[in-house]
Amino acid sequence: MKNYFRLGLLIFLTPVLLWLVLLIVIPHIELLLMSLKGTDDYGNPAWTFSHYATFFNEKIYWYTFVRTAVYALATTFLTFLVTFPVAFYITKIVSKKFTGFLTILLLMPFWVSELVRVYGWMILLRESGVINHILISLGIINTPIEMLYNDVTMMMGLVYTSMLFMAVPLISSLEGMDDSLIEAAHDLGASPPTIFFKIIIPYASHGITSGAIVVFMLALGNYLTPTLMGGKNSLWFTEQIYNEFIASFNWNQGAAFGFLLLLLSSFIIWAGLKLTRQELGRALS
Amino acid sequence: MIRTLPQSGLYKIAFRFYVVLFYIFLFAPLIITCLLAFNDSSFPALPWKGFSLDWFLANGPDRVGLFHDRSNLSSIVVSAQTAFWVSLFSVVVGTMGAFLFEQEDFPGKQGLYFLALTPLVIPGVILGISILLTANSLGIYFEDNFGLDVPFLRPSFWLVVLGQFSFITTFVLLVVSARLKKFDRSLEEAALNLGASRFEVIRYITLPFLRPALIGSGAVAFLMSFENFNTTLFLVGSETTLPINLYLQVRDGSTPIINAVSFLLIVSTSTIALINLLLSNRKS
Amino acid sequence: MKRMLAAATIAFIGFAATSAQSAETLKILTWKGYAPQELVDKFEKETGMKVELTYTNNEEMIAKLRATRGAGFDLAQPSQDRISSVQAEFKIYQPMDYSKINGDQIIGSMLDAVKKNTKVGDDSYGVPFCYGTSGLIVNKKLAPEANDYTALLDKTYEGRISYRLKRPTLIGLAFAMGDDPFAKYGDPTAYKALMDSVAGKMIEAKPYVKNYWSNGDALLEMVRSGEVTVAMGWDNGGWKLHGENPDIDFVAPKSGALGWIDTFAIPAKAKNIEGAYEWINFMLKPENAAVFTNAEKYATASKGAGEFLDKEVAGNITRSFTEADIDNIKWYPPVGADIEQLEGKILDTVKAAN
Amino acid sequence: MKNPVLEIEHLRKIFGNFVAVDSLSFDVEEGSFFSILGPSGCGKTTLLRMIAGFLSPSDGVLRIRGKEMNSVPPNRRPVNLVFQNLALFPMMNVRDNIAFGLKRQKLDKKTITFKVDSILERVHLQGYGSKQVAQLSGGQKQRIAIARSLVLEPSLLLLDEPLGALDLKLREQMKIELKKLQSEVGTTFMYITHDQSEALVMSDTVAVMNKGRFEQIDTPRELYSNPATSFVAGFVGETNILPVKVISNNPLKVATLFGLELAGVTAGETTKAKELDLYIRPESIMLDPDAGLQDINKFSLHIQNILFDGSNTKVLATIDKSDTEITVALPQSSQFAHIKKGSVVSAGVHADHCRCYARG
Repeated sequence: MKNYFRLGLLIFLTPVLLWLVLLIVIPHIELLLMSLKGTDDYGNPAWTFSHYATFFNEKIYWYTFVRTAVYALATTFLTFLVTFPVAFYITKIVSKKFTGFLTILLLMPFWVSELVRVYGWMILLRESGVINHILISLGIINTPIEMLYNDVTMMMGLVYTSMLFMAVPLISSLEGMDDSLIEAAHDLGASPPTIFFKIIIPYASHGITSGAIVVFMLALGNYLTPTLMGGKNSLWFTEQIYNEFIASFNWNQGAAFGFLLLLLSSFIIWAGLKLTRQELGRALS
Repeated sequence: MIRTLPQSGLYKIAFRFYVVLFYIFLFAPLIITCLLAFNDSSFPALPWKGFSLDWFLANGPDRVGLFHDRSNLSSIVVSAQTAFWVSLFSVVVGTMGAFLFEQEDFPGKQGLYFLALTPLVIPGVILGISILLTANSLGIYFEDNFGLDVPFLRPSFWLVVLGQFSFITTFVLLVVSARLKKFDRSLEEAALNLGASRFEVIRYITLPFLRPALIGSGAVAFLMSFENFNTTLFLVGSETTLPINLYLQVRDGSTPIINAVSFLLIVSTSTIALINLLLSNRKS
Repeated sequence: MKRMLAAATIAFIGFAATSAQSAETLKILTWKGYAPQELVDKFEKETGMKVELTYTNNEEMIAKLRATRGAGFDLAQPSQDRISSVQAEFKIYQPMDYSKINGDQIIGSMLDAVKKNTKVGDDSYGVPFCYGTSGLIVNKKLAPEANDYTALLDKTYEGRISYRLKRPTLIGLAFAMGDDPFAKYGDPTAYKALMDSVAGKMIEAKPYVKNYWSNGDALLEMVRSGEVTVAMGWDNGGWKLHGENPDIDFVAPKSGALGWIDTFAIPAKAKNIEGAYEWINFMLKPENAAVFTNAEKYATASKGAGEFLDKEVAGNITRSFTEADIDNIKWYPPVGADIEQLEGKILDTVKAAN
Repeated sequence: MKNPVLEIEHLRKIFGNFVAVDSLSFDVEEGSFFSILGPSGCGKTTLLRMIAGFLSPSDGVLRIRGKEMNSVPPNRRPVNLVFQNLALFPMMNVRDNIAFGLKRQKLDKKTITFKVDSILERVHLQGYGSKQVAQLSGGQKQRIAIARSLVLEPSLLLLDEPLGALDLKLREQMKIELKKLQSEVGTTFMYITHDQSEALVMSDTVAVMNKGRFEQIDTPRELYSNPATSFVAGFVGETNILPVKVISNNPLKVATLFGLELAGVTAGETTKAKELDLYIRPESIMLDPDAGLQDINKFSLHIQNILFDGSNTKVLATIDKSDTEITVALPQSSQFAHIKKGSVVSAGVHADHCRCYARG
């Protein structure tokens, strides 16, 4: 009887362990080890913190690091601001007939690769792009304006790319909310802002957190959007890592950067969960 | 405030206006990308120079349409193969994980579950490089010590599959677990009680119950893999996947052939989405 | 039944997918444009091999081969100055067997130079394929005065400047400042001081830059559409645009165009080595090399290609280069890994600066 | 006892510190309708799951038809279980649900079809084979769940409060149907419930379970009229409980807290305690008793409230002038039609119906 069920456990446990140990745990240990490997003064292999020291000594690296973190947080917040009204509209305002249709419509663009979406924006925004063409032919402007390659555009691109991952948890948590809660609050004399801040936001907090985590991760780890839409100032930390690996052939330095990025993302998510008093397991499921 | 409560006219109009703007924002880049695939011009830009199918059909020498562009066509095939294997593996292992965490009990379960969720909060780039580094170290180790050259321990098709599998499995795990949570364990006991073996219980009771989740998560896994860029970037060998190939082209400068590829992607994925919608509507 | 059919279909797709690669293929890691479709078709018809191209640049080529430890590709095309130090450290190429190369079709002096520059130990690793220079691509109507790298820092062309945030820009600007960076390769400290001052200038002039281009066609499109009037780029790009719009042309900078030679090198674990040699010899055949040069405007290392060239292509050099300009070309010497790391950091600083 | 189907010896189940089933030993007779009655948490479901094989006992032996079952997995045991929530497979239609177990036995198609059809007929659901489970009513689901188990011809059919989810009317009806079905098919039923009326109505034998132990195993009649312990007396049927003091033994005479003296009998374990609990069933209290009756305790009742419920009507009344309230059954004959709130009625109860148990 006992063995009978232990066998089942073994069958389920083995592939899961293989997956997690071989593809998650060991690679990250290797990443850490790689970041600590270097050469001593005589050119022999040695353990060293020099790659981390480089990070802290060179202003430009931690500048990019902080910049990336701040922009990713800002992206998360902006994404929430942009998508919340839509999620609210879809679940609570528009007639129920259209809810499904609007939701599908909302999801559709995200079935298409991020690259195609960014490319679409590039066609629209570039100096010889569609928007400039239209503005000129309407006579609104005389000379084309470069709308691509700056931070604002890059942020917009990041928001655009990650909207879905905010919208879906928001919609599902608002959908689960009974309209009568709002009706009751209204009946008890609450003003719309009170209803919003005391009833709706707390109710949706679970969805907001899980959306925020995913969006933040996607923004922080994004490579395409900052590289293609960002301008001459917009060095993103992932690009920095890529450069270390590809352009400078310095895998050890790149590994150190990678590990720092991992620490950063873990820390911010941990702090976010602590602040909102949630758990990772619950927030993600 | 909501549909059952009285709303002021301005509130309604402002809200509707915002939502319309939002959807325009959402679709503008896609629509323009599709339209310009048919522009009879060598650049993906206005002005409109007339309708043309060149970017699909032309066969050189000035313009090479998508259907004659070997590099794009073969990268589509590579992406589809990658996505096929990734979704297959991740659905199998993710489902096993769901069973493990929902139905079994063992010491350290909480910790392992936490570990299984972490791929979601590891940036894809990091996942890619850490797997690359490990594969590289292992590869060198095997080579130096045994003179073995293990093909999948270097950037290659199978390393891409492994890299994508490593985090897509977590998505499958979550989707299947959510469905499995709703599963009434007494159905299993009933089947056991009626004489089914544990394997038969899974085969006839649990898996049929999970089927919508398996199909759904499989489809999502396929798309996630098909679209993945960040993790793949570091692991790709000589078989380039579509997103990487497109990236190289967009970075190198763009011809409307990218619009043509995008058009195909957009049309085929929305068709699948629509079919899916219709099917699920008919069922309910 | 239905289910079995579905399962069979899936299995078939999966297996068809993985086994379709069996025909003899030649996998080439190269630059965009280095293998025109016309020549690929011709080669495939002659040999029955299937050619697979992966487009890349110097840095990614090295990184990729390093990660695969020289496997996955049968042929690579790095620049000659980027071979020896990489080979010494990572051993990603195999020695070139020059007896299999038809040396008669290659310009002798160039072959010797490449052999010398790609030598590690007793072996050499490269065969020259084409050469060219980096300099300025200028819209002469809009920027008639631009004739040296310093134009890239000039406020006159505010918002109309583009260059690559890569080492050629640093080196070109260093020459324009009257220094000789190549002479300082051996002295990293002095080299760093020089490059720091170059970076300082670049950061100062950063507001005038429209963007940093990352690959050829994107730049050409911006120059073509008038979004950019002064850019640092390859000579062939300028000549291509000259064919479309006579106002645009390649300009050899006063302080010297930067000369590069791209080569063929065979990765350490190439599978189809015979195919790789066949491709090298095929591409350097005068009539084939001419097809390449006519299409892409790069100068070829093939000796007899001249007679097959279009007149207008042949005229490019004389239009852009005076005798003095040609003598003034600064050819890249082999570069060490330490220098590249140092440059990488400086380029990051420029990119991140406000 | 003729052939016991199920024999249990010293069966124990311990969860951590909690003893769920405490050294039970009993047999279940072939072909009988055996019920286990007890409050929730008494261990009856644990016992059932051990018999079905979903839990393994901490100690003791479990035999079915003489074969030890301790190491037999649930899918090999000749017992079938009707689940509390029925556990019909929603992904299959009625026929596939019933055929599920038969298919596991690798029977040929013809036999399966035949068996499924005949069991459907037996539960009066001919022609329902192709229906989806969701299309059935509560009672129909019930019957399908039982049919699904019965079709396997188990040695023992376990039923885990299967009527719990039904509404009152249907439950009454199903009780009778189940009883009939059992006597028709002759399979041994082991029925678990916390509802005494289900147990009493259907069973041949009822075991009353409390805190992991059986308090009494007996026929329903004996259980009701001769409860062996105060727990059984209190749990089975309705009863009035009065704390009393012993005045004299042999014959027993006791006094209530408000001073009424009553003649009674001791029941359950003998005790020397001076303070006992007196149990009187509502229907043993006679209103206006005949003066000629012997061994009658007499008192007066002050009617406080009438709880009309047809044949089951009761009154709430205080005894004599005290505050102690008791329930008295009120037969619906015209004889007592005059009784109203506030009336005072004389009443009596036979000494044999005043059962005194040690205070528990």
